[in-house]
Amino acid sequence: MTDLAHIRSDFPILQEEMNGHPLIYLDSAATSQKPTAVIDAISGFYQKTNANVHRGAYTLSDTATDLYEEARARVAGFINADRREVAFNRGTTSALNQVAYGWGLNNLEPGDKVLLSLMEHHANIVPWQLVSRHTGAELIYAPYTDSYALDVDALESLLDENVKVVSITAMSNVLGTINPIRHIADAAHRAGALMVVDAAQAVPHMTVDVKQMDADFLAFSGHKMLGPTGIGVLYGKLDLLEAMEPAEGGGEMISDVQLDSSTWAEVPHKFEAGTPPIAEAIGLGAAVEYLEKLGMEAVRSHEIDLTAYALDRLGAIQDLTIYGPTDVETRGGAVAFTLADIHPHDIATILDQQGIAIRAGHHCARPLARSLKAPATARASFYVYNIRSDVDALVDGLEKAREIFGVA
Amino acid sequence: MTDLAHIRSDFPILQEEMNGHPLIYLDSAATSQKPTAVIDAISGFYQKTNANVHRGAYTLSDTATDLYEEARARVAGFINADRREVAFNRGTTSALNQVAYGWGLNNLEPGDKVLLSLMEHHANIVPWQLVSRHTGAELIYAPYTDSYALDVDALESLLDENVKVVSITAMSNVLGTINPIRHIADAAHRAGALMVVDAAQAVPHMTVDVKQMDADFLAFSGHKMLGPTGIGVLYGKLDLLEAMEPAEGGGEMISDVQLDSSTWAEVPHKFEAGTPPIAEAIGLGAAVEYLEKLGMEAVRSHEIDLTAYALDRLGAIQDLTIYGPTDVETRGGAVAFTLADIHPHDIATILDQQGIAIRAGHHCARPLARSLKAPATARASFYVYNIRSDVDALVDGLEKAREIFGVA
Amino acid sequence: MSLNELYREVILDHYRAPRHHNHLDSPDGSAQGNNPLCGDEVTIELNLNGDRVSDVAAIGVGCSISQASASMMSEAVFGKTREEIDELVRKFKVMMAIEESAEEVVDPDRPGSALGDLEALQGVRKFPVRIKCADLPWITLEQALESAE
Amino acid sequence: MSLNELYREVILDHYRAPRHHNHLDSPDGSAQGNNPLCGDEVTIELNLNGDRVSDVAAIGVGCSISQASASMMSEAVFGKTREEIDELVRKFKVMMAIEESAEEVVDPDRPGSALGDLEALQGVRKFPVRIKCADLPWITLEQALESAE
Ligand SMILES: Cc1ncc(COP(=O)(O)O)c(C=O)c1O
Ligand SMILES: Cc1ncc(COP(=O)(O)O)c(C=O)c1O
Repeated sequence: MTDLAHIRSDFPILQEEMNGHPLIYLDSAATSQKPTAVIDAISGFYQKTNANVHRGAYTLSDTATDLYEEARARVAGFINADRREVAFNRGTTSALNQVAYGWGLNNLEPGDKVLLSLMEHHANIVPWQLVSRHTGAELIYAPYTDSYALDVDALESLLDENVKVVSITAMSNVLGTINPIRHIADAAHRAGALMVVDAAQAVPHMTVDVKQMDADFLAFSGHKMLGPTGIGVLYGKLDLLEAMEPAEGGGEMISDVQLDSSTWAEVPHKFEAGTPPIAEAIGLGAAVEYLEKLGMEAVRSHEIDLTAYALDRLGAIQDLTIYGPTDVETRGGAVAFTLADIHPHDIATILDQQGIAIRAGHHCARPLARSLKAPATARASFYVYNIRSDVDALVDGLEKAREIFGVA
Repeated sequence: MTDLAHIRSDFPILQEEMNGHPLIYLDSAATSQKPTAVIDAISGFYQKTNANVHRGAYTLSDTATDLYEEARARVAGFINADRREVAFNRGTTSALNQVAYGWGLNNLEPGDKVLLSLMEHHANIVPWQLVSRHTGAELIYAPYTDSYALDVDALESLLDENVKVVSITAMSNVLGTINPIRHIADAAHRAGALMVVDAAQAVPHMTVDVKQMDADFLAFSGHKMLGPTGIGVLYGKLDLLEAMEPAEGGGEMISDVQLDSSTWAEVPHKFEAGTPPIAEAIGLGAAVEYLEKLGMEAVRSHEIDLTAYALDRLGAIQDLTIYGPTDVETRGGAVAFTLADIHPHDIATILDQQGIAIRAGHHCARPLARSLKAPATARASFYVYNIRSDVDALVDGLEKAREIFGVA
Repeated sequence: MSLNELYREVILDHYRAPRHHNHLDSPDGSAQGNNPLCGDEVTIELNLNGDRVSDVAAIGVGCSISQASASMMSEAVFGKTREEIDELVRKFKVMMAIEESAEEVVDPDRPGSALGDLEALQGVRKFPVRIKCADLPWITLEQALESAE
Repeated sequence: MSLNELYREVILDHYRAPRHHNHLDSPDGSAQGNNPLCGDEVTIELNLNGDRVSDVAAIGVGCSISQASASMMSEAVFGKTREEIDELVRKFKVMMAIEESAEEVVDPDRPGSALGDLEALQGVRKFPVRIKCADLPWITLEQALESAE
């Protein structure tokens, strides 16, 4: 185990109290906390170098542009992409909509299929539904196995020549399952389909290499990886981005605007209509720098350790059911569970009273919740700043829930 | 004149040096600087109450949700709207795309027309072009008069029953012209068209009352009104928002997700797919609070004073041409000009060397630039923190430009 | 804030053994309510005899608060007139601090004192996150009544 | 950074009286370049006699730097061979610090010393915002040459 305990002081919120207890934050799959380095990068930008980018003919604007483009280069490097392959936007949801509208709306036709999985987040379902209304394409879903792995055989058997897009999460935000993206990408490419990856949960928690994955498009959010809200990333292979139509139009993304039509700027600017999230990009750059200093190997092994410990201790609680793989090598640190007949929402309230923040509900994955026959689950999720004693507190809290609900 | 000079110390960046001179920032029409109150609201959120919104079953998330929704209520109040009529998004560009895609894509048909003006920003042109490609609708443009006012008579004569949308800027970011939105809205409504307002330049600088304007949709950006980047607002009349389809799909904006279709959440959440710009909304709320404390009447009269002074002093420079109305009551504080045969880009460089930041170019309004026969102009623009001596420095800088270019 | 005040015995009892939990054969009115954020679901069905609720069903899935609230509500409205129910809804909302009371002064320690068994839900008032859980069946009830008109 | 170093006499002269500023009748090659952010536009037209530029036109609108660069470039390439032009482009890019030089060590005070008249543009190097202005005609030249092949 790589001990990251010493970094806790980098996160001011961990000094806060919650309902009379020290805050124990176990909801990083929803959003992560932010280190001082990130908070200061944002404040510092507004205090010293704030200006609009790509527009000004003055030094301040040039400095802001440099900072913004350096952030892009850093983010691109983090996933082993070229800087022209990285477009900033509002978040994973926004990035997946960009692919669905930019690529899907212009290329899908009746008879075409989009292959998703049953463990997708709404962000990787609803955009395809919206676009299929306009295009007549059909959505099909690959199931998961009894051990909560993606059923890759079933997926491959669904992959006929009508499938034009395969869009799959690299890591489930409910089950924790890490999916074999490279394997799926190879199968998708053999069938002539594009491989789109929802990496909202993967990029924050493990090394993601778009080349190794052979992803055609890949989406993630800043706020889940120590960065600010209001920013996300769409990665796309250069030739695909160059061929793709922009979904949004406006300033910055044009080469020329005539009264009845326009031509587009070079990638990635074509996909960044209007004033971009400048301070947020710089904040995300600082978050990536922070993660790079920790090292993604260390991040992953810290989480493997915590998750193993959590699975172990939670598994020992009577009447507790975990939804997700048991092998920590094939899963991330989101642990979904139910406890006897205590509703997850009640579990969350009882834990909250002890300062422990976990999430309860369908986790924006209703099709999964329905197929699990668990319309709601409780979910604890870990990140770099969590420690084993957080798990101990969680276990104590769950014992208290059993007590209050009189579960024998 | 309401003297706002005392607030300059609220803006840390104004203490910075630029090329050996104190920074004089005259590019607020591109983006505004930020007061400490806004910067601190963002940092404070990340340090003390950061959590995802509308999701958690714990106190921290509830607090974050309250802060986010309070920001919405404050922003709604600022433009005299109901809080359900205000959806947060990425910026004006994004908001106008939302209307074009959400309303336009689902309602426009071949033969329909969208009526814009020749003084629109690309953000209010390109989205309509993109959508007209899919719908077959046609774009038509109202001209401006010799005195740089919108030609309202010409606009009304273009307004036949085929016009389904009139989308006009409330204040030009180049000419400074303030357009009579209520008058245009009445005409649009008589003709059965929707009134969409690009208020990117209006909301920061004058009292905007959506009821008084009778706007159907109205868009603006946080970063131009002392707020952070990465956030903007779409206002829409409640019944229109309720009837409108969302442009983006994902988490948060759904009521239920089935495998092949979904139902939407209530307004405004239907239009906020995915994790919203939470810290940014809170920052924008702080910016609105700051502006409310100054009072929008005071903001406007401060800018009228500065603009009058600037028009006066600039007007006295030989060979200087101003593009925009001369009556300060009918215009805002963006002053576009050219000086002899000195290219605006060269003017900007010369001023920059004296610490003065102005913008040069087409200002994301190429159709306007073309019709002005001024492919590029220099533009100085004012905000609450500017003072008369900024104008003096600008005038001195322009004299220096004449000297360097040997303009007699 | 005490968890024991929230999770009273009677609430857990209604959660585990919900009353009026079988669908009606041909209800005069019915409505479905759901809370998309936490996933709570409640269906309310009603039979009316003139102005009076002659039978009621409250069926759902969700947290103890929403389901107990539904169960207790079904008991409370059974046999009541439309007018009596309106009064009950009003009192409930006052207890939950969803509405201010114009008439009576509410004892902050016992805001539900006028509500009989339903008083057990008054602990929810101190858990703002959970008020919408308790409220869901009541909103759904009003819709079911409307649909019966 | 001195403005006088940027706006040398010879630059203003080329800006105000651009050379080779008339379209060619039927050019062998041509290209249009523009910088969407500042609006600078340049059109380059070429006639070739074998490998040699026998005539050239450089026409555009834009700032003094882009237009002077175009004008000076048109003088510099006139009569030159493809190979000589490649060498010129390379030296120009080295002067502008757009490319590193593998061969010669560049005198930081006179990075354009190998470029004759074009040396006047070396002041631009210190104004990063403006380098793309100076560079635009050269990118366009390369495209015009390609189109003539
Ligand atoms: C009139 C007008 N409309 C729209 C915009 C676009 O705003 P944003 O870049 O914040 O999306 C701007 C600012 O650039 C503007 O001045
Ligand atoms: C797997 C997955 N995909 C997509 C999203 C959506 O991300 P965002 O809300 O930042 O757009 C999330 C997070 O909620 C997620 O966990």
